[in-house]
Amino acid sequence: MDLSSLTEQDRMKMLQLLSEKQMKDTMRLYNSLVERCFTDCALDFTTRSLTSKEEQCINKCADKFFRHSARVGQRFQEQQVILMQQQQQGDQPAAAQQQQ
Amino acid sequence: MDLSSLTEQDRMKMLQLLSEKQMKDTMRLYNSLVERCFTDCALDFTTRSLTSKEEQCINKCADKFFRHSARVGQRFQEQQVILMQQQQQGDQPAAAQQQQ
Amino acid sequence: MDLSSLTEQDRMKMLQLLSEKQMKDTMRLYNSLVERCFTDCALDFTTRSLTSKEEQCINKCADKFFRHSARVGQRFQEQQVILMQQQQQGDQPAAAQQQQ
Amino acid sequence: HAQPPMSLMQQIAQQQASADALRQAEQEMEAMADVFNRMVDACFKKCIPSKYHESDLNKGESVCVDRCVAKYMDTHIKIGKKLQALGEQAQAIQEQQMQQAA
Amino acid sequence: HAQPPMSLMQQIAQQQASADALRQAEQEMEAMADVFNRMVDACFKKCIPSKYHESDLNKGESVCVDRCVAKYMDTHIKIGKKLQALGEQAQAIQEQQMQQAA
Amino acid sequence: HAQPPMSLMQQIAQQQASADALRQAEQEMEAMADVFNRMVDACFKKCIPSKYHESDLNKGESVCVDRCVAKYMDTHIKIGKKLQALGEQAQAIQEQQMQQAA
Repeated sequence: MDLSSLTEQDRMKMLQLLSEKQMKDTMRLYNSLVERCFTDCALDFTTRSLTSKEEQCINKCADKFFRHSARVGQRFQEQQVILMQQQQQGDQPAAAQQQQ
Repeated sequence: MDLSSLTEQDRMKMLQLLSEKQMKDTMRLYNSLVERCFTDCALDFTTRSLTSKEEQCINKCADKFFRHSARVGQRFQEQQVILMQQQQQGDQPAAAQQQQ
Repeated sequence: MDLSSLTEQDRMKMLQLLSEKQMKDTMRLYNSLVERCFTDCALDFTTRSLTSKEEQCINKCADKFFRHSARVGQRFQEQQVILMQQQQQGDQPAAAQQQQ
Repeated sequence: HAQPPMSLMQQIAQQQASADALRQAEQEMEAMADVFNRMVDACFKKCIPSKYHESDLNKGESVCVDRCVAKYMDTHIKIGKKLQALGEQAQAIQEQQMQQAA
Repeated sequence: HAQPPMSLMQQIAQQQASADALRQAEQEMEAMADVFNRMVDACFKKCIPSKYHESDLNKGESVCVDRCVAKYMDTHIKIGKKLQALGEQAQAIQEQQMQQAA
Repeated sequence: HAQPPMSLMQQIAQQQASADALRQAEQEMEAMADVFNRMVDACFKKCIPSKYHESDLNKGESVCVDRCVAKYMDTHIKIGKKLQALGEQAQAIQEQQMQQAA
């Protein structure tokens, strides 16, 4: 991202945009998490409220997803750093340095 | 939603936005309905036009989805009203009043 | 699309919008292709790099998807032309002229 | 450079019409792209086995794709007519209710 | 028609507040629509067999849909509380770190 | 406070460049988020069985997730190169056609 050409006003807008984007991402995460854990855990439609078994499943599903998502985020960032270093070293093939 | 701070002009914009949003939602519903009913009903690719059996299936699929969607909408609204009442009564746990 | 009422300035904006839309579509195609070919081809998680078998699968998957997408695009355009002609001929039922 | 009021109003109205046409064109583009993308996905699932033995579309796959697009468009049109009929029905009920209320 | 500077500032502030409220309302509308659309999809998958024997929702399907909506909302609330607790936890850690750094 | 025309042009050009950079940054953020979200989904499907026996990622799941991210990024890069080659090929054909037309 080259932001050097931004005016002061657009720099402010950028920050606002970022926070809106973050808000939206959180919403999306929230809604997709609900959909996923509901789909995997709510299996009994003979009752109107969640059974304790379903509730436990939902709790574990959400916890596991948070941890999964955080781990993917960490690995993703590490890979980004490696990729940037490779690009600075003059575009060597990405695969070569990633073995095992 | 707190819209009390809206200027007259933005109130107009809000209405336009709402109608655009509605338009977009209708488009999304339309397109997702086509995808769903096509996927579930179009099963024979030895012909180029829909067989009468496929066509019947698509009709029922669309009808059923409309009715399903309307029912979910009703229940959703009812739940929203209950949730708001609970919030006004000072944030009692949501689950407690929803049993069976 | 009726663009006759566009001002010169909005005509320019339209072109910019189109190019941004194209950019976005390319990104979406790219990302969805990666997701699809990864899901179908990466099956072995005992290694950290893609096996040669997985890599071959990914190459074929991407090629096949491009060709598929291009073919759907061609057929889609042809159908659009037929539909427009039918509309100009006074809204005859679409199915009638599409048999086999 | 003084602008008579009427001409200014016209100018504003013209700019508004232009902005509206721009937004509508934008929406139509998006709707069309959405139809296309869903069709590509649906027909890929219907016609292309996920084994990927070769890079080309083979004869069977190609024929399947052509028929799939035709059937998808047909489904699109059929459901579109259903939606339209439903919209008209809803409007008729609304008008009836407004007449009864008057 | 000369505007004193302070009033102009106020006017700008008011317009900004209005634009912010508009954006927020827009986001809330979208979030709500997203919840609804996902619920419709999830409950369709849970309750409606893809055979489509008839156009109506039959008794069993209708009861299933009602329970599905209730359970979905319950899940929504439960996970919402989890997210909130997590957010507060993250904030507490951040504040602790800032105190240690100071 | 009179602005000479050239300076005004420059100012407009600068604002345009800034708005363009803003839009581009916005698009890049969205593209990155899209990659990440799809990766999270794909690796969840590959590595996490939907039984949810415990809240933690167990050893096997953790190792799988690490490898999954590495393979996903690899796939991303490989297909990116393919797309780039295809784009260059399309451009070459276009240029060839324009030369023939001239």
